Amino acid sequence: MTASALALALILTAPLFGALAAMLMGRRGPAIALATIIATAAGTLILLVIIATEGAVHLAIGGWEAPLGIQLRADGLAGGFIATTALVMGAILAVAAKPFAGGKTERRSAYTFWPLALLLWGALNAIFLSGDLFNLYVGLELLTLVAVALVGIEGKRETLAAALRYMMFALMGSLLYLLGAALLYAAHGTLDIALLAERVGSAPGDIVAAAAITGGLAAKTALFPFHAWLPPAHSGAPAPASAMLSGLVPKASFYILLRFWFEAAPDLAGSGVLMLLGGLGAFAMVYGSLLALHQDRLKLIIAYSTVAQLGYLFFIFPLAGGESAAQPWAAGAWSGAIFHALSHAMAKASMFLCAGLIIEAIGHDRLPGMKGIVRALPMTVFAFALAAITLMGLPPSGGFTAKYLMMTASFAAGQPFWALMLILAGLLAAAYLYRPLALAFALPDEDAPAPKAVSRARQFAPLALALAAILLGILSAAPFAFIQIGRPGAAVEGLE
Amino acid sequence: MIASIFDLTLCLVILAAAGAATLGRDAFMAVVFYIVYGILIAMAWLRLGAIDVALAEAAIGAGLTGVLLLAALARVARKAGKEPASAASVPATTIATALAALVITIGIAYAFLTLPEPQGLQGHVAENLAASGAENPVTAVLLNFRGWDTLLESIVLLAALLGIWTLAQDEAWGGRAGLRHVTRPGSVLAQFGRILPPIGLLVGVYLVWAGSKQPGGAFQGGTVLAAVWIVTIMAGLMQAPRVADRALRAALVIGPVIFLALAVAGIFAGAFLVLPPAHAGWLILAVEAVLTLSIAATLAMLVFGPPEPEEKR
Amino acid sequence: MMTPETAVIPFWPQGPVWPMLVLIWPLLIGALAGVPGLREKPIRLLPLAPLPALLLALARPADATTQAPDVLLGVILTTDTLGLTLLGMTAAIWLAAGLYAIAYMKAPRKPAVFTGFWCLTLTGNLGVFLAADAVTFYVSFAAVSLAAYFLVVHDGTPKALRAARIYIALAIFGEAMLLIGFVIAIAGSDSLAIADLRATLTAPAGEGTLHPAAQGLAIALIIIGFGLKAGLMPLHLWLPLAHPAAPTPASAVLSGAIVKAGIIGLIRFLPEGAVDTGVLLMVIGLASAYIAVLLGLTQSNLKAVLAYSTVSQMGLVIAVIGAGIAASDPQALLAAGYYAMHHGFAKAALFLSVGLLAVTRGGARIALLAGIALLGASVAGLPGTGGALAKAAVKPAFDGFALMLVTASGIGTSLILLRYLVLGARVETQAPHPPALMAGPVIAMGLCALILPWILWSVFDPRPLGYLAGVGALIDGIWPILVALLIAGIALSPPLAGRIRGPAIPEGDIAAPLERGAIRLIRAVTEMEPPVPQAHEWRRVLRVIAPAEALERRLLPWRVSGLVILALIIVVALASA
Amino acid sequence: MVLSASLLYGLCGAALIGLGLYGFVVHRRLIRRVLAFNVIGSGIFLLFGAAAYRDPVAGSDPVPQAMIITGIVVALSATALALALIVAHARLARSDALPEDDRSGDPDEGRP
Repeated sequence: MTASALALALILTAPLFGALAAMLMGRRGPAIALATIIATAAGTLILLVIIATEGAVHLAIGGWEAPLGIQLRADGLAGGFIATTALVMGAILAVAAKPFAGGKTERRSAYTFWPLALLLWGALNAIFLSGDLFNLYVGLELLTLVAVALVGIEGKRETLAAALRYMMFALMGSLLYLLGAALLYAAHGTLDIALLAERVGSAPGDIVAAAAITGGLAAKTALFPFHAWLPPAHSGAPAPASAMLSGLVPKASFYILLRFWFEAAPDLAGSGVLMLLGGLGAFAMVYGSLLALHQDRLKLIIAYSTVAQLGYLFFIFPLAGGESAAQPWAAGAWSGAIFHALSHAMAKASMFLCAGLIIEAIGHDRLPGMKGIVRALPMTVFAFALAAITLMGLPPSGGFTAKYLMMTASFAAGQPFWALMLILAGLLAAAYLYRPLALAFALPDEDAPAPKAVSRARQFAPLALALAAILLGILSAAPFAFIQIGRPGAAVEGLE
Repeated sequence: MIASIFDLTLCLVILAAAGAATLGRDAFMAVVFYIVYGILIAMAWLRLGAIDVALAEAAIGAGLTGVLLLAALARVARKAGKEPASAASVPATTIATALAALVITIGIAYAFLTLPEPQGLQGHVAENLAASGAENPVTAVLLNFRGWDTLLESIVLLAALLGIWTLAQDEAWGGRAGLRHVTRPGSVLAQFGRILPPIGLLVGVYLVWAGSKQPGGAFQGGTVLAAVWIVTIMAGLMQAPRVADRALRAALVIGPVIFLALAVAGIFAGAFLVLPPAHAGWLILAVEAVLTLSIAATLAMLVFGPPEPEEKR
Repeated sequence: MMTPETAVIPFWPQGPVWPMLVLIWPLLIGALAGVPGLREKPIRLLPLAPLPALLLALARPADATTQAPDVLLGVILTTDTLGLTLLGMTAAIWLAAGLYAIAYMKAPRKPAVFTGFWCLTLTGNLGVFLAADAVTFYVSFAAVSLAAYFLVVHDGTPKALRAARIYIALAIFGEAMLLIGFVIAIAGSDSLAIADLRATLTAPAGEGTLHPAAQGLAIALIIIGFGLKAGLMPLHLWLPLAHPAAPTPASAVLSGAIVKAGIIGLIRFLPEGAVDTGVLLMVIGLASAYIAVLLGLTQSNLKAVLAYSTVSQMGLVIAVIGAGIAASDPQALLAAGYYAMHHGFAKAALFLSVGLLAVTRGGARIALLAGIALLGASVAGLPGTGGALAKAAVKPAFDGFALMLVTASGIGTSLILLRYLVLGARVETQAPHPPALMAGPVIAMGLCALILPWILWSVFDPRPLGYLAGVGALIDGIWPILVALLIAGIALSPPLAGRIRGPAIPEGDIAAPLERGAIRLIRAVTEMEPPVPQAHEWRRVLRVIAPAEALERRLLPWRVSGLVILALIIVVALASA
Repeated sequence: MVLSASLLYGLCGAALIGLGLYGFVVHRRLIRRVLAFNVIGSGIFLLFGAAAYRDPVAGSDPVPQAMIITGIVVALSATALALALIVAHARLARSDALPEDDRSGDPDEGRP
C-alpha cells in the first residue's frame, strides 16, 4: 500500500461512502458530512504533499495499465481542483447543516440533500482524477443527474421547469460527448487520454469526434449561447445547492474540455475553433454582465455573473493557440484560466452562501430589501464584498492574478483584444456588484422589518471562502508553481 | 461478415420503428413503437455477436424504459389535461433542425466510413482473462478491467433514485413508493402475478450466476428480478415498500457499499480496486450477487416513482 | 518570473525584513479594528499604523532589496533615497492625521470600517514607495486608490456620496488603464521589475521589443492612470469634490500623501528620454498650475480652495517630471520628489488647520493665521522657508520661458493661499480651546515643511546651500509674492472689496457638466423623459440592455437552443477541417 | 464494394442518431424528447458496437460491449429522472411542456 494509493482511495471513495451512509441513515446527514469532510480533506492533503514533492501521480485502477484499464492521474491541475472542491464543499456543507438538519422525523429535502451533495462531491473528484474519456462520461453523468436533482429540490413549479430545462441541455451534452468518445475509440482503440494524445489526428473522423465533444461540453459548461438554463436553475435552488451548481459543477465540464484539447488532441485545434470558442466566451462575458446589471434579485445577479465569468474561461483557447506558436506565454494563458476557475469557484460559492444567509435574514433576495443589511449581517456583507473583489479581478485577489496572467499572455501573443475584454469584464463586474453592495451599506428604511438573526458561526463559512479567494492572489506564487506540475506540453507550446 | 438480406431488412425495420417512435403524432403509439424498436435493436446486437448487450438492451433499453415511458405518459395525461393545441405551419426552426441533423448524420457516417484499421482490445482482454476471475470477457471488463466504471454506474442509478425521491411532495414523504395499484383479485394480472415470481426469480438468479461464464450478469439479472417485484406489486400480492424502510434502504446501498469496500481493500493488494487473481473468481461472484440485489431494488423503485399522497376520491 | 529558492520558513522574506513589516503592520492594526473590545474605540489605533514606516525612513538604511517570492507573483521591495524620503513624509502625515483624528472624530459613523480602510489605504500608500516590481506596485496603488473610497464616503451625506461615486468611478477607470499599460510593458519585457519595464518602453524597435505604437499606448495609459491620482488636468476633478467631502484628517492624507502615489508612479514608470512625452507633461503641468489657481480663487469652501492649490502644485511637479524625462535628467526627477515632499507636509498642515480654525480664538487664532500665512509663503517659495529650497531645487530643470512660468507661478500660489487665509479668518469659532491632539499635528507638520528641506538639501541637490543666498535667487523668491500681495491688496481695497465676483464655478468644475452630459446622453439613448423618478432611474438607464433581454427570451425555448447546439457542432467541425 | 454487416449497422446507427437529434430538438412535449433521447443513445451504441465488430478475425471487442452496457444503464437512470421530473412538473403546471415551449403545442402532434 502506497501513500498515494491511500490518498486517491480516500478522495474517490469517502464522498461516495458518505453519500451511501446518508442514504441509509436519514437523519444523520450533517454528522456523516462532517466525517466525509475530514476523510476527504485528509486524503487531499496527503495528495497535495505527494504531488508537490514527488510530482504527478499515476495509478492504474485494479493494476490494469492502459489501454485495458482506467488510469487515474493526479497532476497539479487535478490537485488544484480537488483541493478547491474540498474547501468549497466543506464551507457549503457547514452552512447547509442548519437548513437541512436532521430533526426528529425525517423530512424529504433534509433526507435527499445530503446524499446528493456528497454524490456531487464524489462525482467531481472522480472527474478530476480520471484519465479515461469513458470513465469521465460516467462521472459526468453522475454529476449531471445529481445537479439536476439539486436544482429541483425545492419542488416549486419554476424550479422544476428550471431543472427540466437544465436536463435537456445536459442530456444533449452527454450524448454528444458519448458520440465523440465512441468515434475516438472506434478509430484508435483506446480512450486513455495519454494514449490518445499519440493517436488523435490520424483518422479523418477525429474532427467529427472533437466537434461533438466540444459542443457537448460547451452546452454543459453553459457557454453562451447555451447558458439559457443556467440563471433560472442556479437562482432557483436553495443557496447551498446554488453554491455547488455555480461554483463547481460547470468547472467539471470545462476541466474535461481542457484535458481533451490540451492533452488528448492538441494537434487537432484549428485557429478557427479556438477563435470561435474565445469569441463565444467574449460574447458571454459582455452579455452575462449586461443582464446581471438588469436583475433585481440578488441570486439572479450572481447567476448571470456566472454566465459572464464562465465566458472568460474560454479565452484560454485563442490565447493558448493561434499564430505565435511556441510562445512562452501560452502557459500564462493556461495558468490564468485555471486561476480564474479556482478563484471563481471559491468566490461564487461564497456569494451564493451569502445570498442564502441574507434570504434567511430578510426572507427574500429582492434588492431593495437588502438596504442596510450590513447592520444585521456584517460578516456576510464583508464576505460578499471580498468575493466581489475577486470577481472584479481587483488586486490582490486570485481573480486579479488570473486576469493579470491572461492579459499578459494576450499582449505577448499579439492579441490585445482579449486583454481589453478582460478589462471590460472587470469594469462591468464592478458595475453589477456595486448595486447590491451599495444597498447593503446604505441606511435601512425606517419602516423596514427587522432582519432575523443569523449565527456568526454560519456567517464564517462564506467569509472563509472569500478570504481563500483573496489569499489565492496574495500567495499566488506557490499555487502557480503547483499547477505547473505535470502541465501538458501544449500549455507551453500552444495548441495547433 | 457480409451483410445478409436479413441484416438489411432488420436495419430498415429498425429505422422505420425509430421513425414512427420519434416522428409519429400520437405519443402513446410512439412509445409502443419505441418498445418494438428496442426489441429490434436487441436483435441487431445478436447479429453483431454481442449477446450481453442484446440482453441488456431487451431488458433495460426496451423493457424498463418502455415501462417508464408508459407510466409517465399515463401519469402526465392524468395531470396535464388537454393536449397542446396544434400549429398549422412548419416553422423555420423545424426545417433548420432537420437540415442540421442531416448534416450531422452525414458527418458521423463520414467518420465511420473513414475509420482506420480496427485496433480493438480483444487481444489485451484475452491475455488477461485468466487473471480476471471471469470467463466471460464482457464480465471481466465490467467487473475487473473497468470495474470503476461499473461501480460509478451503480451509483448513478442510486443518484437517479434520489433525484426521483426528492420530487416527492413533502407530506407524502416516508410513505409507500408510487401509486396504490388496485387490482381485482382473480384478474389476469393477479393470476400472472402468482405464476411469474418463481420463474422470474429462477431466471434472474441464473443470469447472474451464468454471467461470469456466459452472457448475462448483474444488470440483466437485476432487471429480471426487478420486473418480478414490479409485477408482484402490480398484481396486488405485495405492497410497495415505504421509502423510509430500513431494509429497503439497506438493499439499495449494499451492492455499491460492498463494491466500494472491495475497491478500497484493493489498495492493500497494490492499487485501488485490485482483485487478487487467486480470489478474483469468488469476489466477482459475490460483488455481482450484492449488486444484483441493489440493482433490482433500485430499478423497481425507479419504476414505482416517488411516494405519492393518497389520491382524493 | 518565479524565484526558485524557498526559505526555510514559508513566506519569510529574503533580505531585510523591516520593509516587509512596514507593510504588514498597518494591515494587522486594521484587522484589530474588527476585534470585539477594540471595536468600540478603534480610532485610537490609527497613530500606531505608520510607526514602522516612520522608523524605517528615519533609519535611512542603505539601498537594499527585500524579496518575498511566495507572496503575490514575487514581491520585491527597495529602499532608495527618493522612495524613503517620500515614505517618511507619508508616514509622518498619516501619523499626524491619525493623532488629529482621535480628537477630531469623537463620534464617527462607522469607526471600525473607517479604521480598517484607513489602515488599508495607508498600506497601499506606503507600498508604492517601496515596491520594485510592477505587481506589488499595482496592488499597492489599487489599495490606496480604492480603499480611500471609504474615507471619502465616510460622512454619508449626499455630498459625500456624490463625491465618492465620482471618485470610485474615476479610480476604477484609472486602475483599468494602468493595468493595461502595465501588462503591455510586462508582456514586452518578460519581467516584472519596474526598471525593466521602463527600459522596454523606450527600447528601439527590433526583435523582441515592443512595437512603437504599443510603447506609446502603454506610456499614455500609465500617464492617465497616475495622472488621475496626481490631479493632472483635466483628470483632477475628483480632488475638489473628495477633499471637502472627506473628514478633515482624511482630507489631509488625501491631499498631502495620497496624491503623491501618482507622482511616484510617474517618476518610477515613465522612461527617461521619451522627449515627446516629457514636453507634453511639461505643457500640461504648467497649464494646470495656472488654470487650477484661477478655478480655486472662485471657490468659497476652505478645503476646495486647498484642493485646487494641490492641483496647481502637482501641475508644477508633473512639469518638473516632464522636463526631467525629456532631458533624461535623473536629478530633475529627484528634485520633483523633493518638491513633492515639501508640498506634502505643507498641505497636510494647511488641511489639518481647517479643523483647528473652528476651535481657536484670540491669540491662538492670530498665531494660527500667522502660521498659515508663513506656510503659504513657503509653498509660494519665500526665501528662507523650506519651500524656497524646493523651488530652487526644481528650477534647474527649466530654462527660458518655462523657467519664467515656473517662477511666476508663485504669484498664483500666493494668491490662492491668501484666499484661503482670508476665508479662514472668517471661520466662526465654536469651541475656544483647541485640543493638544489637534494643535500638535498641525504645528509638527508645519515645522517639517519649513525645516526638513534644509536638512535634506544635500541629499537631493549637489549645489551648496550658499547658492540660495544669491541676490538673484532672493529676488526670484520674493517678487511673485509681492505681486500677489499687491493684487490682493487692490482686490480687497475698500473701493473694490466685495465687488469682484468671479464666475460661480462649482467644486470640481468640469465634474458637474460632465455628470449632466453623461446623464443627458444616457437619456437621449434610452429615450427617457427628462424628469425621471429617482427610484426607477437605474432601470431606465439600463434600457440599453433591452436587446440582450430580447435575445435571452429568444434563446430560452429548447427548439432554438437545441438547434444552436447542433449548429455549433457543425461549425466546430468545419472550422477544424 | 461489398457491404459488410458492421458497415450496415454503423450507418444505421448514424441514421438513428440523426433521427433522434431531430426529434429531440423539435418536440415540445417533454416525454417525446426523452423518447428521442433514447433513440439517439441506442444509435450511438449501435454505431459503437458496429465499429467494434469490424475485425473479422479477432471477433467482437468486449470492451465497447461493456461500455455500452454501462451506457444503457446510465441512459436508463437519466430517463427515469427526466420522466419523474416531467410528471412532477406536470402535476404543478398542468402541462407536459416547458412554459417557453407551450405557446402553440407541438406541430408534430395532431397536425391534420
